[in-house]
Amino acid sequence: MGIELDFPAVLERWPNFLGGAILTLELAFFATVLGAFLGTLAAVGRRSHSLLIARTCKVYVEAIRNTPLLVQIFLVYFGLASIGLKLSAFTVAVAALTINVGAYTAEIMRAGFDAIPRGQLEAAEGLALSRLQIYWHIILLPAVERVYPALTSQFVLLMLASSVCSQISAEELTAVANYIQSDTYRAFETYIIIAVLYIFLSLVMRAGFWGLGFVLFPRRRRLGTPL
Amino acid sequence: CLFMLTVQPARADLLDSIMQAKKIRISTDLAIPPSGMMDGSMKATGSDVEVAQLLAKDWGLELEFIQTTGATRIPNVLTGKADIIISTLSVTAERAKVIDFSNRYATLQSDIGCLKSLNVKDWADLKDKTVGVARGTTQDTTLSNMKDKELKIARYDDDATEVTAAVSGQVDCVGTSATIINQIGVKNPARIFESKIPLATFDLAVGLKKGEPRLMEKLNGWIAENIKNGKLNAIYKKFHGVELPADMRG
Amino acid sequence: MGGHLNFNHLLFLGHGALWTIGLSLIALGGGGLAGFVIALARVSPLKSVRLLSAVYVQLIQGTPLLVILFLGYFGLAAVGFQLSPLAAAGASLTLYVAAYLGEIWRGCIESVPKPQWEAAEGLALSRTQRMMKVILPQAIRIATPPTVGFMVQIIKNTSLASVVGFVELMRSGQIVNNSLFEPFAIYAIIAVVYFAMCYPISLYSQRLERRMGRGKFNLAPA
Amino acid sequence: MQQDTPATSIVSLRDVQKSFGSLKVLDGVSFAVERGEVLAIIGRSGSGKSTALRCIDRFERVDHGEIVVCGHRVDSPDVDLRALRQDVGIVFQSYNLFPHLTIEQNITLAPCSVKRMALSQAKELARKVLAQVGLEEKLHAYPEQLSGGQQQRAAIARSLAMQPKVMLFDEVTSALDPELTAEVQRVIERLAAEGMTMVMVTHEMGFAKSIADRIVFMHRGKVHETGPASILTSPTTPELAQFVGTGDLKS
Amino acid sequence: MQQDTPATSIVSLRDVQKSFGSLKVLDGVSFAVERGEVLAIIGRSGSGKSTALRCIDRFERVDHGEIVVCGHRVDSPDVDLRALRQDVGIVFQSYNLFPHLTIEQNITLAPCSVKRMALSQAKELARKVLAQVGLEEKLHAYPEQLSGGQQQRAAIARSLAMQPKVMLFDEVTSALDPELTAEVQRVIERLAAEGMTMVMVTHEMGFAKSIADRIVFMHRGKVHETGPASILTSPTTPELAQFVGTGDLKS
Ligand SMILES: Nc1ncnc2c1ncn2[C@@H]1O[C@H](COP(=O)(O)OP(=O)(O)OP(=O)(O)O)[C@@H](O)[C@H]1O
Ligand SMILES: Nc1ncnc2c1ncn2[C@@H]1O[C@H](COP(=O)(O)OP(=O)(O)OP(=O)(O)O)[C@@H](O)[C@H]1O
Ligand SMILES: [Mg+2]
Ligand SMILES: [Mg+2]
Repeated sequence: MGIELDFPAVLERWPNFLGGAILTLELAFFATVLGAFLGTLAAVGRRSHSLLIARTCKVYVEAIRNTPLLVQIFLVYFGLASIGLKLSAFTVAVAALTINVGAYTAEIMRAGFDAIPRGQLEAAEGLALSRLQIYWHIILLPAVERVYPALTSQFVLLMLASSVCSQISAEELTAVANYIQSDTYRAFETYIIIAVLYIFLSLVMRAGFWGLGFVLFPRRRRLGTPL
Repeated sequence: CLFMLTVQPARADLLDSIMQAKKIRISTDLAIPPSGMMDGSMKATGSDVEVAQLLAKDWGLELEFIQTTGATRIPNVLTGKADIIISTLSVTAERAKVIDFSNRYATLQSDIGCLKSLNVKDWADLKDKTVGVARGTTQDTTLSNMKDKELKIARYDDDATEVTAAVSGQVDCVGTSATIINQIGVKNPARIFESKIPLATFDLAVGLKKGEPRLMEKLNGWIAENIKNGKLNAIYKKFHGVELPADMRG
Repeated sequence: MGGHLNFNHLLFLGHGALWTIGLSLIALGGGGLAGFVIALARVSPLKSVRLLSAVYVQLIQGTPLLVILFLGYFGLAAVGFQLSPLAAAGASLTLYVAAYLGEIWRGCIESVPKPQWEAAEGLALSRTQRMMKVILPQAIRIATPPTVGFMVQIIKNTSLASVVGFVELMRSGQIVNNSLFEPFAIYAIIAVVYFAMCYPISLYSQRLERRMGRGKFNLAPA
Repeated sequence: MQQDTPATSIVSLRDVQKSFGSLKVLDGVSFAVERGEVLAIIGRSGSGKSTALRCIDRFERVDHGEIVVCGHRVDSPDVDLRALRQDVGIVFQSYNLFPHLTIEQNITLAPCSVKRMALSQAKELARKVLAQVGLEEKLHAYPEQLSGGQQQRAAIARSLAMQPKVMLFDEVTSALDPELTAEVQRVIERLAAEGMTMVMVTHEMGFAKSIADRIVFMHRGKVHETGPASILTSPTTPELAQFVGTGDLKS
Repeated sequence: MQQDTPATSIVSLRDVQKSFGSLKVLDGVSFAVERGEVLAIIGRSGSGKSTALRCIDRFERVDHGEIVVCGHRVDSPDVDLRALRQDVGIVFQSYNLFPHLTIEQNITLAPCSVKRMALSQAKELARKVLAQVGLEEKLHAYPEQLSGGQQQRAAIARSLAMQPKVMLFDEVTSALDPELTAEVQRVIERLAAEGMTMVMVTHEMGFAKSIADRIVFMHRGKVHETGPASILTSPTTPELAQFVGTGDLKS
């Protein structure tokens, strides 16, 4: 007798899978929103005139991009506890994911900023706009539009990478899968099911970003042309 | 069932092929102290490791440890990448649907252990406290099924992460073996844990692929013999600090 | 169980680091070759080939590497292909890396300006000649920085090969921690070792980018 | 070479010097522009015309010399840049409309953000300045939907909306074909007729001749000859003679 | 509008129609080019000049009509593209030299790969065609080391090396400044003098006038007027009159 694949035995736990998938999406959502914010700040920081701010942002980006997410999560989770700060696994997971994806976002956004032609900035300066106003009105949206596909992929990758949060007791999809498979010892069925679920979730996210792009870029909606 | 798939690779009797190869491949997780771990010189040690070594010696076989993680212990034997599992497998009816278990070679007393200073006497005191467990272990399943007790459970990937969480202060209560509960204080004297509420006693058994009656028979014979001669009890005591139940002390 | 961090532990970690490097090289080699095929398939004149390769990329990019490794190792064994852990990890990483590198390289091929394609066409070069003599040499220059940048991701991602039994850097760190329980110190060491392996590569790729005068960024499976 | 910088000037440069690295681009440039005057700067490529214009709006810092624009000491390190730029409108060769905003949004952006004008009022203003350049119907179009000439006119309208005291134009027609060039020139002529003070760098001799009150001919970073538009037909220096000669050859 | 497509033509278009989406870009274009003839296509931006040229070398497929080039039925779906392109050389506005190859490699690439010429022979050829455009000394330079005019001449040399029967030029001088334009024009004049058949889209009326045997004036996707170069000075249609008139205004 070889291996029997008994999907119903595992699928009957669908509420657990559903819960895990929802938590995965929640993690991805919060980390995406906060990470986009943090990353944009860091990207702006890297172009700051203050050497201290620019350096700090660079160190942040490089430190994060060159170490594994799992190590970062452990350091945040156990590090915070060691100094007496007990946060929920969810909070820590969101924080660690945010810090992680923020670094990648910063790198992507920086490329977007660099792609804005100098003439645009001079025109804005010529109109007496302040530095902040120039970032907000002139640079941000076109930069985001230019790197939108890269951002989308990065955040989908973040969702997939959030599986390591199972290590610090966040009950996301992989955690649920591990629980079910050690409870039932039906590892194949479980892994096949979560593979399908992850692919589905990544499609959901891509669709979400597509829709968001529709709202964010009215010009593209009307003209259908990339910047 | 309609969704049931069966894949059948051609194969011979497992016992014969082990004996022919003069080598037994045992799947053991070396990251779950004190059953499987590394000593100061990074050599495998632990109660499961010594049981495996004893078995190989008795049968006159070369021993190969198949490094595994909690998640891959079972797939390793199902797909023939390992012959048997000795890796703190506790026996449950659910699991027995997928693999076969030998007779028990040890037991595992599990408790709820908490920070010594914590005033916990019964289940009611655990309300609002977070209990750390290793995900998918029998302790986890047992606690998860106590729906009426309104417990908050934090599941970690393995015992070690759970202990790390306790040592570093992420949780103040854990559900695990008495041995591990005592270890927490050793690692961090500022956080001494002690057993507060007994949870259950689980039988630990050797796991093997279904449909291997000859290997099963030989394993059971070996276990009975080594219970009688007290070797299994000695190994257990060496690592866990306590003895096996009276009927297993030989 | 217990004791303090000693030389043996460090040796063990070093051994793990070697595996990390070895796995990375395998992944890059296999994934590079397969990725090249994927990139060509993605710009193929045949619609079916383009479609098929696009589906492949979408599937792989939508699945966590952990799951790919698991199914590659145990899944194939379950249907009768017994692969050694090295072969399985190599194959899975190859599949994974190919999808990402293929996408990166497709972008590079397509970013060779359209007039270059037309100029080559106007000179009566055949499709293969156009690709080999005009487009690819230019695409390779564009592709070098992001490819080097992607190596960092490969190095970090080999940590998941522990699921098929490899004791590489991350797993060896976990094993050491599980006998010492000093997570902060040990994971800090691991972080430093990864950083030491990855940062020079990041730096090199950034330098390449700067030399090429373009602000490219690399996508990162975190 | 003349030096005339009376106190009534709206723009005045005195002995302005500017180098990029070892390259001396402006080598003691002086000229002044009166209120309502139209000044055309001409000269060979690389003679420093654009640099001179950019110095006036402080896109470049001068190394030496004095620039006063509408009372702002532009050469001083602590000039209030945003105040200066509210008084000066600048239009470049490459339009530089903001591609993600409609023409209306392009125009209302600065009045709303900088002058804190109410949006409704700004929209009213947008309609007005667009009418001035003959583009009323393009209010809700995006820049890429316009032809080059229309884009350039929209860029002029955008500057006008800030109601500047002086407008600077840097070869605003040289990216356009003859038909579109004529469009933009008509708009500038109208502004001149309405009394706007303007400084323009241009390659179109015919246009300079017809619209400029005064011509500044730059050569190797210096003001080589200056005078009324008539100097184009009767130049006094051989360099200008050669330059306008070349200009004729081109057509 | 005239329709002359005699059997001896080296290039002939008959009633060619081509749309991009709903935009009809070519609306029944017919003209023919004799061996050794130089044809200039002029017309306003967007009138379909480039599209017509690109149809001749099959960079665009026509929707309707017949195109015969050196005996190849270009409109047929199964025309031998590579054979066609060995007979036709095309040069674009944006040079499109291969940046990773030296000028010599740029030139020898096609003869070696397509015609299987020996490398030594191809190098000899490269020297010859480069001499034709006056660039012998740049054999081993990379494109980025050349000025725009030199790059364009190298691109022409690259086409010549395939010994085409007809050359197509699409505004090859419009990215160049007047000085460089003159350089390239001299090269083309020499080719014309040597009897090369050429079709060129150009904005330079003076050049068209001096070199073209025949002019095709396109307007809204149609051949609006055609005739000898003299039509530029005495146009018969008001559109052409306006077109060349505008051109005059420019100077
Ligand atoms: N930011 C800069 N850095 C270095 N050199 C510069 C810079 N800007 C301009 N230059 C150089 O200064 C010289 C004068 O430039 P400028 O743009 O003022 O000339 P111009 O008269 O406007 O010429 P054109 O008619 O070609 O626009 C040129 O040689 C140019 O290369
Ligand atoms: N690939 C394409 N897809 C859609 N529209 C196109 C395409 N190529 C050209 N067009 C449109 O076809 C029309 C004619 O284009 P064409 O390039 O032939 O004009 P032209 O006469 O060469 O103009 P110019 O002098 O500006 O080069 C234009 O309106 C252009 O926008
Ligand atoms: Mg200039
Ligand atoms: Mg054209």
